[in-house]
Amino acid sequence: MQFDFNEQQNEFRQEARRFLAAECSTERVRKALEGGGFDRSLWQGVAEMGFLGIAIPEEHGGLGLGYLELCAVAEEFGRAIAPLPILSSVYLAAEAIKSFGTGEQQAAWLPKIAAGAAIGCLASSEGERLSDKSVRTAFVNGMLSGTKTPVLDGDIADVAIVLAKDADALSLFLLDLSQEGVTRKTLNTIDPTRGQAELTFNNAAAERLGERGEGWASLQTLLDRAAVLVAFEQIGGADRALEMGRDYALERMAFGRQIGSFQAIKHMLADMYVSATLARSNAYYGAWALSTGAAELPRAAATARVSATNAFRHCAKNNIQVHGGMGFTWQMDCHLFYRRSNQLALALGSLPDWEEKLVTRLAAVNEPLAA
Amino acid sequence: MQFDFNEQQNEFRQEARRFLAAECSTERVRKALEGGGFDRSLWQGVAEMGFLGIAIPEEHGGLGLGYLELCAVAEEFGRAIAPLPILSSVYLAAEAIKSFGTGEQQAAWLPKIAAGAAIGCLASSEGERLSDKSVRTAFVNGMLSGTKTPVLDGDIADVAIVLAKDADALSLFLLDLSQEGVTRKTLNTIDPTRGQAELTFNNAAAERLGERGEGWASLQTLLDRAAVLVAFEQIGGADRALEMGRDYALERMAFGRQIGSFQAIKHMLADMYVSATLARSNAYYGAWALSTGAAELPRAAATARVSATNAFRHCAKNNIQVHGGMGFTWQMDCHLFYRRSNQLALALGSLPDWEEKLVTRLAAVNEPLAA
Amino acid sequence: MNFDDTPEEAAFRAEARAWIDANAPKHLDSMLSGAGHGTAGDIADVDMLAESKAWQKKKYDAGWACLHWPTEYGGRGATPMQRVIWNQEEGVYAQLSFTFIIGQGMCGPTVMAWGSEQDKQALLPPLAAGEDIWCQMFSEPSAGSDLAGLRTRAVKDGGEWVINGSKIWTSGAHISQYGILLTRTDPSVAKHKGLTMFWVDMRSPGIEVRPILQAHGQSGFNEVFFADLRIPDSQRLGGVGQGWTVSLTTLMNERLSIGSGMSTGFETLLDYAVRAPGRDGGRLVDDPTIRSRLADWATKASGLKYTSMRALTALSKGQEPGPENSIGKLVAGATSQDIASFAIDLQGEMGVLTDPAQAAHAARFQATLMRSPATRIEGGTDEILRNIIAERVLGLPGDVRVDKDVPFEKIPTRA
Amino acid sequence: MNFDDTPEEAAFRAEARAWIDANAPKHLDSMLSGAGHGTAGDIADVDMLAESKAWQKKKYDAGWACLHWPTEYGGRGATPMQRVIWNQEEGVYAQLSFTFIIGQGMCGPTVMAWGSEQDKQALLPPLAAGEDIWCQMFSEPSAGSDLAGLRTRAVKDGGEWVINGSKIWTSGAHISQYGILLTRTDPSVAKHKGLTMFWVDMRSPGIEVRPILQAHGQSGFNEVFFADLRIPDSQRLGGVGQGWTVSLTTLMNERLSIGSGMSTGFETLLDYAVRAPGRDGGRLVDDPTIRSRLADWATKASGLKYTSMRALTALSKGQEPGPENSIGKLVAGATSQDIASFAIDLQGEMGVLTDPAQAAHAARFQATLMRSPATRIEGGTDEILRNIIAERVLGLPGDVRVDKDVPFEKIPTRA
Repeated sequence: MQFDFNEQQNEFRQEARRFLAAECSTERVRKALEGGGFDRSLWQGVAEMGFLGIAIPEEHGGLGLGYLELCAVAEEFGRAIAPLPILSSVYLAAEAIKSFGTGEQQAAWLPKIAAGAAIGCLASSEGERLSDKSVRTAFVNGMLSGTKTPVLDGDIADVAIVLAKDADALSLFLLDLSQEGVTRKTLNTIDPTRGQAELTFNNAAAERLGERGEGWASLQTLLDRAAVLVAFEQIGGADRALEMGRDYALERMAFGRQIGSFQAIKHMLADMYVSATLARSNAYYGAWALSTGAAELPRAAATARVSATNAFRHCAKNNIQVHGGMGFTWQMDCHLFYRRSNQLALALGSLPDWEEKLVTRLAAVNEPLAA
Repeated sequence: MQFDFNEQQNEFRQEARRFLAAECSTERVRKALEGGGFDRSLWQGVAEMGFLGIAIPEEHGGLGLGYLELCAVAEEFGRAIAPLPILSSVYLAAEAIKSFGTGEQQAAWLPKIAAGAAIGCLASSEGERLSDKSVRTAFVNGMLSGTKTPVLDGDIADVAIVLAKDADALSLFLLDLSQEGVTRKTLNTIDPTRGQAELTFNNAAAERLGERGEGWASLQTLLDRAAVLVAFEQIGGADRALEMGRDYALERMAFGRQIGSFQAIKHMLADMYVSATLARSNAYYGAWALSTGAAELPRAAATARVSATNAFRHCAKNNIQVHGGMGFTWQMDCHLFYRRSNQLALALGSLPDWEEKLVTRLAAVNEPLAA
Repeated sequence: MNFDDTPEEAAFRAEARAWIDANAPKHLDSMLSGAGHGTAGDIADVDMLAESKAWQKKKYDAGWACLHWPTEYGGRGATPMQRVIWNQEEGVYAQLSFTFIIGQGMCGPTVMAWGSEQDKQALLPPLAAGEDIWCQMFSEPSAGSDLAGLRTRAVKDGGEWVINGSKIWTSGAHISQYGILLTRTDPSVAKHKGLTMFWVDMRSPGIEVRPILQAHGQSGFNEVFFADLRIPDSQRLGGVGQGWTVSLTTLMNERLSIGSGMSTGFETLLDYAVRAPGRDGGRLVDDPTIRSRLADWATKASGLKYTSMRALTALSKGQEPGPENSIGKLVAGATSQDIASFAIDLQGEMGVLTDPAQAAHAARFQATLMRSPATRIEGGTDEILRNIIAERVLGLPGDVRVDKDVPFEKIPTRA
Repeated sequence: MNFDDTPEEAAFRAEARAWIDANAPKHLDSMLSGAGHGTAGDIADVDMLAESKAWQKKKYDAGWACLHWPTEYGGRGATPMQRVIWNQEEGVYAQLSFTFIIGQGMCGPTVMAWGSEQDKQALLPPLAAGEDIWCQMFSEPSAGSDLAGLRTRAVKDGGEWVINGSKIWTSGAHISQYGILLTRTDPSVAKHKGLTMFWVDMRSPGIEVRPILQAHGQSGFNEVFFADLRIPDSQRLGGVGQGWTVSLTTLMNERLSIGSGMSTGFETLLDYAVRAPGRDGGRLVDDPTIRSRLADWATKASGLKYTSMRALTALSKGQEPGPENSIGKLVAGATSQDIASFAIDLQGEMGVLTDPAQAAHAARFQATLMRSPATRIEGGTDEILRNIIAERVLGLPGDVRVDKDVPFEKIPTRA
């Protein structure tokens, strides 16, 4: 049994951690928060480290490594709450193009994404909880028309993976956002370090990505894979929030003692550790399924997603509580994690949807013996 | 504003408390638990105090007082975790006969119930969560046939209020359990101080109670009223469990200090106090609605029910935790409250049903302005 | 058991209602009705301070300000129950009193209990009239829950005190004319024993007020810095070294006013759930997956509402509401955060948006999500409130105190 | 990342599997598969003690007993990973080892670490063979979480010790031949310093064992009373006054064995939910009202499972599993209680029934409901476990100790 990252993967993770510690301090995150816009130079630095192309084949400019390396690095991006479109561009767009794209489509976009020269995004939501019945954006004669909102990183993306009606079916499409038929409106969000936009397509040229009619199924596959990667961002964030709380509880004195000596605080932190640990173990399960292409992936992904969403929220929320009044100031970093925990909880579809997926998938496996 | 019991009602409560403290100690409750069977002499004592006929009109042998007096006394029965069929006989059967019965039916049964000479019960459940579609027991030519299970206090009751099919509708029926067509099977239960039975009717003579076809609606009314009364039993039990925990936390020493000086224990007890207090306030709301015949009763009853069920369970469960290993011994009384908290949570239909009723009723009141 | 007024209460209510109906600033109605969800919203268009002062002055002139204060200081000498009735009748316009709450609710009573007659005559009527705004300067960066650990020093210099140090979480300091200030005058005795209280003119030299930007991007609070601020000894409230006792007068009033009527947000959630569409075309409230949580929160909201009715009943009988009121904030704080989190999940990916024009239900839940962490901290953290309930209501022992009877300057400040 | 055996592990697994397949008491299969839900159930028909001893002896004779013990004391000298593999392969038959867990898992290692060579030779092989059953006598009525507060006195009398006092929660004392006993030999020094450990023949005069009836109506534990029990000094384990250190050997093993693989009950709930009918004719699992809670518990169950996989991976690399394992019991205890409560609610009024023949799903949830409060207490309460995690994993300070460095006899025993 080797239910852990191996030495090489851990070394890769360390490299990411060192890089992000040096280049992506919370001061830099704050710049994005405080209206500094997209940090393109940081993005270029990340690209130069090869982090954007970890799971992209070498022939398309990536490192050609596996998902475990990507998971390890995702954890570090989560820990650093990096203000970067890695979720959209790497976990979603690159994966979509790699999995469903033609050789031509891959050659056109993957090298650019790996190099950080193009940013991808997923445009699926249309303003309500998504279902395969509710999609209104339509593909007619090579053109897409409709409105997608919110689109994570849609404010800065160069290319979008779009879910749209394809006559009587749903397909995925690849759409270059630099064309005229595209209008973008930036939206205010609880986590401005990862932008949101409304994208309107008015007869915008698009090409099918993958088979016609496979859009919904492909999207689910894509979301499952991304859920594992995001779970790693979430456990990275949860761990850091826990550490911040722990450190503050050791340092802050009240009533002549460290506040960490009060059981109310100790036990709050212990419970944070418990949820972060369970989430980590579930994320590893997801990583195993993702990296081995196991049939358990749908179940493992939903498990990792629900667990990590709850854990990051729990840790980020209680980290503020441990900090007391200071924890709610702008100057302390606690709120950056609180914001991100909620942003990640809503990306890829929110908790109720994933709870439903999880139970449906568990119930399918556990067929009644007596039926 | 007088959102409280008045002096006279409180005096009545005190009388019940004094009586039960003297006559219904936990030693006496244990007798029932340990197979001593129904404590008929205690029941007779309760009847002589008039407690069984509080809300029964004087003309039928009761005290002719109001529901507030009954609520106050119910709280004391809950506090004493009395091993008596008061829920079945007083809150359900007497109420059913009083509300829906003919003058003749009332004259036949109410005096006996008030005097403790007859015990009533409600036979509605047929082994699954009850719905108006699932009833199989049927009334044909003046005779009832079918099986009701579990029936609280069905092992000792003399008369049953039965929900049954009445051709294409549902009605309530009054059935004398002393007749031949009735078979009883005693069932094992988590709280043996309040017995459960399976009652089988094989062409047992019964008479309609109330209008034909009103069975389901009448049952709901009956359950709403009983829910308020049971909520008072629950808050009485919750309060006593909280007091037991508090007293133990003050008395028990560990690490050279009272265990109540540890925040883990202090805060657990504080949370118990919070849930018990919210439940009490909700129960008062229910009492107000019940006693004034307010249109809010369905909502108030469901609120009281859900709140009190959660509070009693919470307090009974954590009372054991405060007591540590001692709390799980047979000799300590903690488990009596744990058992009763679960028994009362399941009587009248369990939490999911009441949660559904509560939300449905709230949603009906809060109609959208914009619709 | 009833919710009815006594005849006297009914008469008072009728009088209050009639006066409010005739005098209230009704042009603010729609704005005031929409507010209160943690966002400034469209309030930005109105000069709230001017409107607040105007309404307060009007009330003062007609004898409706600071109802429970004695008439000689600008109040009405009303009973606690009359004050409650007034608050009920004032309704949305009560939001115009927020600016004065700390002054009238906490500072005023402290001055009234501990100030000289001359000070009371001079300071209280303008406070009641809304001409002066007051702030309360107690908390410090290193003294929050452990308030008595404060370090702002006051040193006697002839007939004056010289103050150095800083305060934090001072609501309204930037618009205040006066404040009450708790200082340490003797670090060589046990922490609670070396404190002294003063009232201060906020326009004095040596005071600097800086707003604190909070996590949700707004600044409701300030830091206040004192550099050789000089206060005459006549502005002392209570004896030297008696500051802790004096501060209890203030804090008892704070706990009361913060705790009362705090919302769980359940009503907002229910309102949303009956208006918003569910996944299958019906109403959101009919979605069975949300039933259990709605029910749980319904009982919490209802439980708090009827707990306050019970407290009012006790009040009307002349009893004092106990520290049980702490449960209001404890329950409402955590519940409102849970509800906000749940509600944004129901909005799916749209839940991340915060612009009232774009987000569901005017972004109320997003605003609450971002504001609610503070609710669980300010005016007593959840942990302090549980201690209060455990100790004052249930009679459980206090935490073990390692700083008890230790001279303040000997208490460790670093681990 | 994989779940695969190394070639060596695979070979060991194959050998174990083959031996078990050839030798296991398969006539017990159906009974053992149905057990484990807190009820004795139909186990009553079988002489479990005899069956347990027979299976243990068989394993011993073939070299499969106490795998991690040295061969000279009746073990196999196996690696920790081989022990894990054995446990996986033993499957339901592992239930037959419950009787020996305390002896082999806790008492044996203590004797091995602290006993004389002569004692080890004499005592350990019969324990490994299942001929002797051992019990552990530490807890006392007034010393539970605060174990070092125990008061059972041992007084030296020549070459013997005279013991008076009592122990509680002694699992298996009524069927034990031996036990280890922690006593106080010096009440005039600080509590942890005055303790001494012994091993005891349970058939000695002066020992009385009384079963404790527990809240769920069963007696898994005993009280043990000592009246002038005499033990030769040669039965001392470790030095006089060294008892606390000796006990840590025992307790480290306890925490491990109780924590590992404890069930949340989620699998049972899922099994129930896919078999039981829902309200609208479908399966219960398709009832949308239960989705969210099922999902939450699913992640807890899964999280514990994969946490133990991570611990096994660490074990296979030669690392020691840390106190992180405390989370297993902490999570499983509370979760199993919540799940049981939820499941009986789903059964409506029938949920109150406890007879496996009458109640749904063979009354498993009712049994768990009644048993689970003990799970949250025994072997470390939830509160102690949170302290352990906070202190040993996160490095937070211990609770303030008022009994530290105080002579034991001066520590207050009444409020």
